[in-house]
Amino acid sequence: MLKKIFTWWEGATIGTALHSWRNGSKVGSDSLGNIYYEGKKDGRRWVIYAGENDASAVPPEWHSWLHKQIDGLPDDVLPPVRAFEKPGTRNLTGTDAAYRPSGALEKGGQRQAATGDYEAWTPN
Amino acid sequence: MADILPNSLPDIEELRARWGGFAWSSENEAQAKIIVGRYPLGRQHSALLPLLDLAQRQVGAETNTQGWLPVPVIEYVAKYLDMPYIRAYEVATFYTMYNLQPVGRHHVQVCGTTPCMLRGSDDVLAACYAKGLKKGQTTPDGLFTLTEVECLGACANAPMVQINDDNYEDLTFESMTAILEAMAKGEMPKAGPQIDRQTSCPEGGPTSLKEMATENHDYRGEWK
Amino acid sequence: MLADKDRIFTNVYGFQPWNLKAAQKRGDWDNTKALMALGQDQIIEEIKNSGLRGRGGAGFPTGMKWSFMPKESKDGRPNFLVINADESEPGSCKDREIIRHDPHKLIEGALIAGFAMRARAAYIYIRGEFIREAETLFAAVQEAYDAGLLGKNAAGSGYDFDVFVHRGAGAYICGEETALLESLEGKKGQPRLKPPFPAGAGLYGCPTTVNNVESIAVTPTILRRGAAWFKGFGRENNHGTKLFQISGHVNKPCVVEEAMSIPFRELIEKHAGGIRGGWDNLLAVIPGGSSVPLVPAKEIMDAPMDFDGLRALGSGLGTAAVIVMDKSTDIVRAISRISYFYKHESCGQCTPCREGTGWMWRVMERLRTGDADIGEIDTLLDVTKQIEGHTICALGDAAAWPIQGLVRHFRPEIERRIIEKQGGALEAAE
Amino acid sequence: MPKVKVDGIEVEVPVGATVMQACEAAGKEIPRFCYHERLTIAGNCRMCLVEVKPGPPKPQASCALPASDGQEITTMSPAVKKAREGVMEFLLINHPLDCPICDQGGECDLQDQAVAYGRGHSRFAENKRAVTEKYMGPVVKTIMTRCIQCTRCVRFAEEVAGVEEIGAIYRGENMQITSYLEGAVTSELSGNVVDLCPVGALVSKPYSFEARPWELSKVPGIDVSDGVGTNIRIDSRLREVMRVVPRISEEVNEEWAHDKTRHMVDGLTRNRLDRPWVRKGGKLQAATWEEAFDAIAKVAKKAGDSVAAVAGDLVDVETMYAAKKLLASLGSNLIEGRQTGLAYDATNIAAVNFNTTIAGIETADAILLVGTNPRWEASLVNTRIRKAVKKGAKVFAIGPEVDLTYPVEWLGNDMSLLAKLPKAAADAMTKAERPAMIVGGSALKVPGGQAASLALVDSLNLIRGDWNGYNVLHTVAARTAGLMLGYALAGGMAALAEKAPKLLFLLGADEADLSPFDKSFKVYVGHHGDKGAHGADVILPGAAYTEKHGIYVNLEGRVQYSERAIFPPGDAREDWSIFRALSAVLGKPLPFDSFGELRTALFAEYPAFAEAGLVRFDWAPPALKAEAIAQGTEVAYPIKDFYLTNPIARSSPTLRRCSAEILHGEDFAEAAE
Repeated sequence: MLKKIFTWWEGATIGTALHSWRNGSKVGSDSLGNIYYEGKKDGRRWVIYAGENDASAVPPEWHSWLHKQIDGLPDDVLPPVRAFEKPGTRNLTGTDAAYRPSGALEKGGQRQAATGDYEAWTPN
Repeated sequence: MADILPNSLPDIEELRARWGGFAWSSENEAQAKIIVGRYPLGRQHSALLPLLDLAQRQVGAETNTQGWLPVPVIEYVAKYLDMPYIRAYEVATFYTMYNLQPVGRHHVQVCGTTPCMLRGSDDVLAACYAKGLKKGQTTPDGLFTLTEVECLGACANAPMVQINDDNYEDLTFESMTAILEAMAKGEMPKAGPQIDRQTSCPEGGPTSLKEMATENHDYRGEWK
Repeated sequence: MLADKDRIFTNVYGFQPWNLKAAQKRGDWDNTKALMALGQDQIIEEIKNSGLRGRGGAGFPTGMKWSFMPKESKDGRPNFLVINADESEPGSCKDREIIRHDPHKLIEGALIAGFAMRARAAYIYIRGEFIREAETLFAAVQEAYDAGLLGKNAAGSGYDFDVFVHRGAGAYICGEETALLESLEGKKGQPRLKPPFPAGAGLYGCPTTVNNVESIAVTPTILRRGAAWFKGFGRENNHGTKLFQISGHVNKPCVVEEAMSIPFRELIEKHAGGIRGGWDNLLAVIPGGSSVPLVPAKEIMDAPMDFDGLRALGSGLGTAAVIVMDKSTDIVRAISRISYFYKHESCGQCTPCREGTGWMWRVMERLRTGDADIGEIDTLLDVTKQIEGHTICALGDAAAWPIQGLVRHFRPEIERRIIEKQGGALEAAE
Repeated sequence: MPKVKVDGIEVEVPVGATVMQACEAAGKEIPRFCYHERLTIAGNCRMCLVEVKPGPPKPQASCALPASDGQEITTMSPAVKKAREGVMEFLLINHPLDCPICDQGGECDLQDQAVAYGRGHSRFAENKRAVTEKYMGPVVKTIMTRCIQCTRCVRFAEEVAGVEEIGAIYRGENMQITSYLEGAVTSELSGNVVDLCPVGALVSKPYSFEARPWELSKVPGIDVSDGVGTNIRIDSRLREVMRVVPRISEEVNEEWAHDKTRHMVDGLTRNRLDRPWVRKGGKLQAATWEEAFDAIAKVAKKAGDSVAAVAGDLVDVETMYAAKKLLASLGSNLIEGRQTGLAYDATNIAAVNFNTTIAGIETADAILLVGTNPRWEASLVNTRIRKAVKKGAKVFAIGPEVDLTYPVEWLGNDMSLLAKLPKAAADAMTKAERPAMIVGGSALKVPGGQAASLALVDSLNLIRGDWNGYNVLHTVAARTAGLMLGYALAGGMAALAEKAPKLLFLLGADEADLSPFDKSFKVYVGHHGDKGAHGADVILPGAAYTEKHGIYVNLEGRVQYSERAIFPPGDAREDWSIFRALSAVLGKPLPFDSFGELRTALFAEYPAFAEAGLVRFDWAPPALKAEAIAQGTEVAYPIKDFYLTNPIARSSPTLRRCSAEILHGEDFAEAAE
């Protein structure tokens, strides 16, 4: 709880939590623990994040629901998950897990010869 | 240029093997001299057009077709006139009467421009198609090559077709069919209008200059 | 109707032989020396007075054209006369008749005209497809040489003059005077930039005049009978006689010599046996060869056939190649075919014509089948305007005008096809 | 001097100027594609339409219309704007608009003018025309669908290059530009069509898909592939020179460059010397600079003043100066630059200079070539001679017959003709107003050749007023500067060999025959591993011409400055600094610590180098003993392979292919891409 007080911007603020309790009805949650609400009267849809407020943490099927691309809940209306579909990941830019090309210093990789390099002469 | 644009360069090796030894026949040699002599000294390039035509005819005579211009022949003419090959090649590709592909024994050139179209060049073409000719192609027996050409300047006798060096005029589906059949048999039908008509005179007899039909009338006596 | 005695080309139908003997009997080469004795300036003056306008299509006064030639050579360059027998304009077939049936009129004219403009030689550029005609011309020139009418001391006049025949090889554009000169020099027939004009630097860089076959062939007769005689035909500014070539939907297509300014109806009735299916069946007429705009039936019927009369109808006399179309004609196809002709004959040198003729033809083909939008008619019209006047030679204009004429007079027909194709009746589109 | 009004601005233009030039004089920009200052006027693109009064009521092509007095020209009217938009639309309807993958993108006339004068959208709903690619040789890549048929390339090939191998075939919308039967264009100037092409139809083959113009750093430089000193722009990205294009220089190269100039650069990344090497036990071993210097110092100590230097063909003034100074400090003046063994008298530089000047040869009206093939030895001098011929000059030549692209009267391959010129030639030269004689290296090599040619100066009266018609055609970039710095021993290389120097510096000298110097300890200072490096005992890696600031003097004595575009690779250093460092190791430090100080010292000693431009050499030919030349003395031209004359060129795959394909007839023609 102490953490909640000092990092009040994560998850829902008190006002939002109150609003969610009063006007929203919880419709489901995803594998990351984000909880989805729908307005009781106006039909608005929102999410309370588990942890950091990061829109990219919403997996694609719930993204569709949030943006009213689908009417029903993802589990009900979307086709079953195929074997080749990977689970969604959040945007990793700025984190240690961010993508870096093989030659990047962080990867410690050897860089390929770039333009400007040359073939040196050897006597043999 | 011929309306048949070659899709790609011809097989040069093969052409050189066949035509690399091209040279004027003795009578064409004389003819070429006469042609070059028509132009001022140092202006022999002017003779390019007639000489390419002459060469094409010689190729035709050698292959028993209407002739075409293989690259080595164009080069021969260019060398004869002392000009760069590319200039002769440009000219050969520019003008429609130079065939850049081999043609058949008879080159059937159907005029399809508006004046002929109005008077039934579609029927003339249909007659050709019915005989198995295809535009831009030579029949498998090597007898006919069909080309649709632009106005050949015989509009008062439309529709018309030029086969080899002769014009066949005032055609119908039937008369065109008859001409093709005659040629297939090896005959050369009478050139000119295929109906009862004197050249470009109105059908059924002249509306003017009637005296000329019977005698070489001298009108000077009637001048005042 | 023009009286037979006033016709210049008496053997136009070839009932009689073309050879020198027969031609002389008809009056050609009759004391040519005396005509030349008039003197060079006098001949030009006489041609000017006769009101002869160039018969090749543009109608530039012939005498004036000759007078542009330098009277004496300052730098040793000779003058040349070039005769344009590259008759390729769809509808035109008059020079062919002159060459194959009356070649000596042309050759005599060449001598006189060449003498008048102080030319050393004349080149007759005959289109390559006129194979038999060229054979006749070669033979006729040879006859004239053999009879001493050409060459040294031509026709006993004391003037040395040569006539050479040059065969083309199939290119409409070589009818344009500078393209003709290029072709005559053994190059591709691509028109030159003007200035310099041929009278300053033409064939081989020498002063040159390019004249149509008919303009040259009429000169001996004009000189024999006097300028006043020639001027006696036709309306002011449109004098003389003219070979009309009537093709298309008439009962009896023909080539005939008539006085200038003859009304269209008279020309057709007298010589061509009337319109196929009667005058009510007339749809439109292209009065001067493919490069002039068409004229709808009711405007042309009683119009005078001359330069100014047809210009007043938004068209032109051109080569007096009259292409008649009756109501059975697919008028859009007829013009589209002309567009194809220009696409085929564009030399490819300058941008608007090279790119524009193909564009116009493709749009015309879609208009023919109705496979287009109404708005494309205006686009097409705009494209013709973008070509017109922006090219090196007049082929661009010639390609643009027929389409402009079609849209001007037959727009509803084009629109009808489009609407029908789109599956709508006329009302539905409103 | 006609006076015309352009958009209300009155300008006066020279007689014979065109309306376009008048508009430019008035500061108006006229769009154009086919027009080019150095080619004949074609007038076919129709982009330069303007309204001219008096005249027909339609726009006129300004490039072809002569300006005449009293014309009123309108360049901005709605009619003109509409005409340009129309022409632009026509140009674009069949243009692929593949700018994102086009090498011309970013430096394309069509792009620029479409933005400035186009309508911004197309109404063309038909299919676009596609044209197959044409093979044009190893340096020109074609994408003919992009061609707008301006015919600049056709005119260039015919008029400037003198090789009529490019033409436009077919007609109307089928018109296509092609080389004859899609063969390689056999001109050493073929690369210029890439610059001339206003669109991306003709692009550089080696440079294709390499770089975008906006990525390149552009530096003005001087070409070293021959003695002309072509002004170039070196375009580099990061550490690599991507391409070289000519700069405009009316006095030198106009705006042309030959293919060696352009495509030598891909040799710059190959065969590079990037570290010092020292020969140990007969084998070259990689070494550090200290080891290399120590090895030299050891020899130098014993050598004393038995030190010599041979300058190569590509070196700059600074390198030669630094080397000369180092040798002087060791007490030697054994310096020589004529590697191939020429030994003409160079005491008076005017007597071995191209005195008529490159631009001046254009005005000559009779030219005698003596033992020279200018087409290969100085291609851009050859184009000037060609221009002179077009203006009516007559050309005679002594030497083996070659195709020089213009008519030449060959007098025979016999140097004894110098003493008894055929009368026709002699008369033509003496009667000419501006006669010029061009003497090549192969003639100077003949004993007595120099004396015999100098003797003709008087007998043919080549020097009259301010006209000096005596010319020596040097074939290498370093020659004139070398002569000015004294890199010319009496007796040449043979004399140097006689001295048997114990220590021999080779300043990029790769053409010299090293066999007489077997006993010498050879130090090669240069940038490419070629003949010189292979025979060296120590190799010190230097900088190529794109990697250092440098002064070059071309064959007419024109001082030109070249700038550095990139840095030398690896451990290589600029050559002058190598000598400076070595001098310190040898205990005789040179009196300059920086490049600036070097130049200050150089300019103080040789003021001629201080200013860019033509150096005036006083005409004082040496009195040479006339030596009879035996009848039938034949010569061979010094350049055996135009494309492979120097180590950089020999390392270039492009030029190797040019040589194989164009000169040796190997077949590389590839199927249309």
